[in-house]
Amino acid sequence: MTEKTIAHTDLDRFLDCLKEAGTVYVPAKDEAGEVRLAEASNVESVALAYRNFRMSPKAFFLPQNQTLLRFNEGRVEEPAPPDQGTSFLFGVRPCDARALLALDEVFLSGDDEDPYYKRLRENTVVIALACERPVASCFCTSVGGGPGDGAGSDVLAVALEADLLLKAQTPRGEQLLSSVEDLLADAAPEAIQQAEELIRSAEDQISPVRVDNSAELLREQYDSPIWEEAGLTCLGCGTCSYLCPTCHCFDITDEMRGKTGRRVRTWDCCAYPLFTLHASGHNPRPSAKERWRQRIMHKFRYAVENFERLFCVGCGRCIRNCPVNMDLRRVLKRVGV
Amino acid sequence: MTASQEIETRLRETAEQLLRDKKVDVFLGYEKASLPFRTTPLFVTSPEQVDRLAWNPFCTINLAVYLPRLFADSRRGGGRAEPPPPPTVGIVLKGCDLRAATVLIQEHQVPREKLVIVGVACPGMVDRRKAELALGEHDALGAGEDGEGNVHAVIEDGVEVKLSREDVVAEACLQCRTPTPSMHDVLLGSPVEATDGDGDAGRKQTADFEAKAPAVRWAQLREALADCIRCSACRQACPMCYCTECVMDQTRPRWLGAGTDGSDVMIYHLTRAFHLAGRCTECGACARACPMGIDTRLLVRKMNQEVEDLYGYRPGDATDTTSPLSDFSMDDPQDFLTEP
Amino acid sequence: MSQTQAVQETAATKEWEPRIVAFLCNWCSYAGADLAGVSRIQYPHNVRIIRVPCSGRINPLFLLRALQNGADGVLVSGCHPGDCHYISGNLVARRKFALCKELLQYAGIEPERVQFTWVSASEGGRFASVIEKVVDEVRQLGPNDKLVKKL
Amino acid sequence: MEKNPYLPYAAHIEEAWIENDARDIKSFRVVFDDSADAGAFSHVPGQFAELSLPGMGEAPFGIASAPTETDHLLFSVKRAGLFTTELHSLDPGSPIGVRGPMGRPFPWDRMAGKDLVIIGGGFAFTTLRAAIVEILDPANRGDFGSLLVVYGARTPGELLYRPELAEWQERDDIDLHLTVDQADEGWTQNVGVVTSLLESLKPASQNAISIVCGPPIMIKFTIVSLLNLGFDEEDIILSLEMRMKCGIGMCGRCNIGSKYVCKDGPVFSRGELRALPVEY
Repeated sequence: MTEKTIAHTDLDRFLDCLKEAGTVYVPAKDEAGEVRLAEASNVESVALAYRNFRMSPKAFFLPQNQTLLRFNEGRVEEPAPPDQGTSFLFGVRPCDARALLALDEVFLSGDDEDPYYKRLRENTVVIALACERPVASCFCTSVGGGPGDGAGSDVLAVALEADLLLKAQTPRGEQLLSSVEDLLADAAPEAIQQAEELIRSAEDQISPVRVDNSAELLREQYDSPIWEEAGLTCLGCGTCSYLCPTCHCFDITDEMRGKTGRRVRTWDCCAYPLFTLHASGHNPRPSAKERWRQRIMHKFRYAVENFERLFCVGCGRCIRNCPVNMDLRRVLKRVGV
Repeated sequence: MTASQEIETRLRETAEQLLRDKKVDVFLGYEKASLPFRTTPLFVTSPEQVDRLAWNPFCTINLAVYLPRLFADSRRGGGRAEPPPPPTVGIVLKGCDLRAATVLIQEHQVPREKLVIVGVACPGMVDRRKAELALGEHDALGAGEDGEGNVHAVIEDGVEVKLSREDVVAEACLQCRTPTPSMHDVLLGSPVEATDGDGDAGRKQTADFEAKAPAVRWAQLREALADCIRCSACRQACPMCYCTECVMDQTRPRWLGAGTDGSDVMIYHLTRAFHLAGRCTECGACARACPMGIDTRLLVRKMNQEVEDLYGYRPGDATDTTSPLSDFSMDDPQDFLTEP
Repeated sequence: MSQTQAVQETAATKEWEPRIVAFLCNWCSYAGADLAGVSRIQYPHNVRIIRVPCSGRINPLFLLRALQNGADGVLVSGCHPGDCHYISGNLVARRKFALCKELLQYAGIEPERVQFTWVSASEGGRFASVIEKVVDEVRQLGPNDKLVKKL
Repeated sequence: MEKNPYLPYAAHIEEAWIENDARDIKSFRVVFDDSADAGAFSHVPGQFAELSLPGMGEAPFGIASAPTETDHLLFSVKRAGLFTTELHSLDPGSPIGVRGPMGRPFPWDRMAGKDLVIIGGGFAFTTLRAAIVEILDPANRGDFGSLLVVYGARTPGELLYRPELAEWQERDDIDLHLTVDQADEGWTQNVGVVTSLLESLKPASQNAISIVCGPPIMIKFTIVSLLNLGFDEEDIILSLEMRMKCGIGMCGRCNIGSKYVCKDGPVFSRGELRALPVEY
């Protein structure tokens, strides 16, 4: 399908059309001045120029608390599916959209499908917004993505001066665009060119790290002293994982009162000592060294071995938010990647 | 040469000497980080590496957090093998960091005689979030300091933006009561006067919150904690949270739900505040570590003030006192008790 | 009829009744409660007693957990100062309790939700009146809607 | 609609009994409430299942019964943590959830036509029992060569399935050797570690496959013995244990390198494991 444009002045009408089909989330400034995805009906003005959200939108697909089962007087039941219809996420950055492809590998590609993830994924339409101004922690171009990458999204939007350029990435995206056909015009060649320039200029601002041969190099570097050093510095908090758009490890716990309760899935993190602790007291990853190595190996080697895909989209949240300012790019460089 | 550069030079000399003379096995300081306004911890083990040590307005991290784990192995008991001997550790500590180390020594987590404390009189460190916010729509590509201690950020096209130090200094530093470390083996920098020696700013914050109606306090607290993702950065960044297994993580029994239910989050933060009562040295590491920008000090601050008022004790003053919560007096106040 | 059914029935057919969890030390307050019973002193039935070795055994987390699990109020009672079976357990506890009370109040939780007192083994009457007071105060507050976790 | 992989089959404990003198290992006969579920649950020895108790969570256990025992599942469980303590306290009739079967079983295709050497230690004999019962089934016995079983425990009272072991020792289609670290009165069989017994038995490694389950230290030394006896690394089959939650390769905690013990294991050959990091 060809590129379309919609005038900025028609954005509200576009969002109104989406609202008729479901719940719409748009980037908006909160009271503290942070731009985050908020339900459009509560938002006065949609933000289009913003650094990426503090939290990745993965919680829309993998909620931090997901009831897997309900226990009711001895009966074990599946929770009733939420009656929410379709959600539209407008303004997801390309790195975060790309991360969905990694989550798809985990939750949809194996012998078992995760029904909760699947339902949310199927009922959520992602409209990505190309990045015009990356920040110093961004390295999406090094891990297969880019500021204008449409992978993982249904529609890719590029904010031009007067218009939004829209390009469908999936059949679902095409369907969406044809449903609002009245608001769209075929993109003029100048608009397409302007978008390309914008994306190229964004790409130029990103300093690359080479990771294309990471799996191979990390295989050789399993015993590198760098893991020991990183383990010494790492505090063992879960900030990097919890903010990471591809980190998906979880815990399952029961919460019960009397005979009523639930089995709930919550986010978990390989940096925590209890993550792998056996009932016997044995721990296969006993110190921060092994745990830190696991995190890097998982993203840059094991995922490649299993899915031929890096489980890192270069969003840089782990770098920006580490309480002790560790930078995985430094580690990758040290490993020789 | 700026004051910071002078300190940096002396710091490197000191570390080099200590390592060369084998007075320390490891020297713990700061290194320039990959992003502006930041440093990252550096564990130096050979004199050749000391040039990586940095001292600048961005040495915000409280390095005392690493002390318990550096000595954990040597304090391990119960195993078949003899625990290894404790290392000797050289460490850079600012006024607030030193107070944290003092509590760790008092609580027998760290042996004083194994520490070589390089104290640095601290004029207040930069909160990178404040600095980023001050730049508004611009992003810093680099950052430095001028002779007056103000921060210079380099933004797009090499343009320099001056940020006044007091505008970007961390919240905890504005309330600092002891910028100059009292206990040290080496002291670098000229002593700095406390801006808030009596802790009035913190008192005022508490009083302002307390002046609100209970329902409003509750609602504000819920709202403030609504973003909490239970990543535990506040706990891990805190030098005082050195338990090998936190009660909040225990699974046998499981005290607390693992997710972000409002009740679980509230109990996490209430319990954290309680565990830090009379132990928190108010360095602000928890708040700076929080990726969600939550004021994790709101409750802890109140607890510390309460301990000071009730039992006349401030944590981090001395290594040879008894913590007030391990102690009692026959005539402790008990007007809170229910009488029929 | 199962206990759960009974509870549901109560909830459905009767007015809301406060549920109080009382942590009583083994040596004084539990014996005090026992004496109240043996002496046939009437006091409200809303209290569920958990016996602990000493008020010094109380971790504030116990109190928060009780509230999280649906208690409308919590009472902690130990020996009077000087009477502790372990000499000073209650005295160390007293400092914890003072801070705990202050913290919850600061957070905006009604101070009547969590109460502390001393009851000796001979004070059956005092135990009954403390319970009466606590139940009455919590009844006035209504159900605990702050810390309770909805499952 | 596809079955929700987190939803356990409804089952109940039909019978439970204590297996050992220390009284911390119990066996449970578990029967599905719905016979259709029993039909749908078709496992192969070497696989495991997650048992589920509302409020207590789930825990993975090797399936100790063979598919030939069609009317029930057998689990033998050591009391260690919260879940297993609760499980031990349950009376017959108690409901229990079963999720599975999970994981990769023993390599039955490769075992066909081979002489089999099965080596077990302590309470890790569960899936080995399933394998032995499967092999001894008259319909299957002809598919395999000789069957040598070496099973050791700390004391005679710690051997699992003792009545069955005695029965097997009477048969001539299985060569079962038992050994204990410490004999008690009345013990007339071997005393000593499994490896010494194995080395004295000297099973031939040609056209043979061995399966080893036991505590880590036993596995470590048994591998050395088997290699000395000439077994190829690919013909030494091991079964691993790991902390697990989901059991379907998603929750991320049971991985060893790129392999997940829950779905790529728990059965690995020694050769496969050598290619992985030593994180187990």
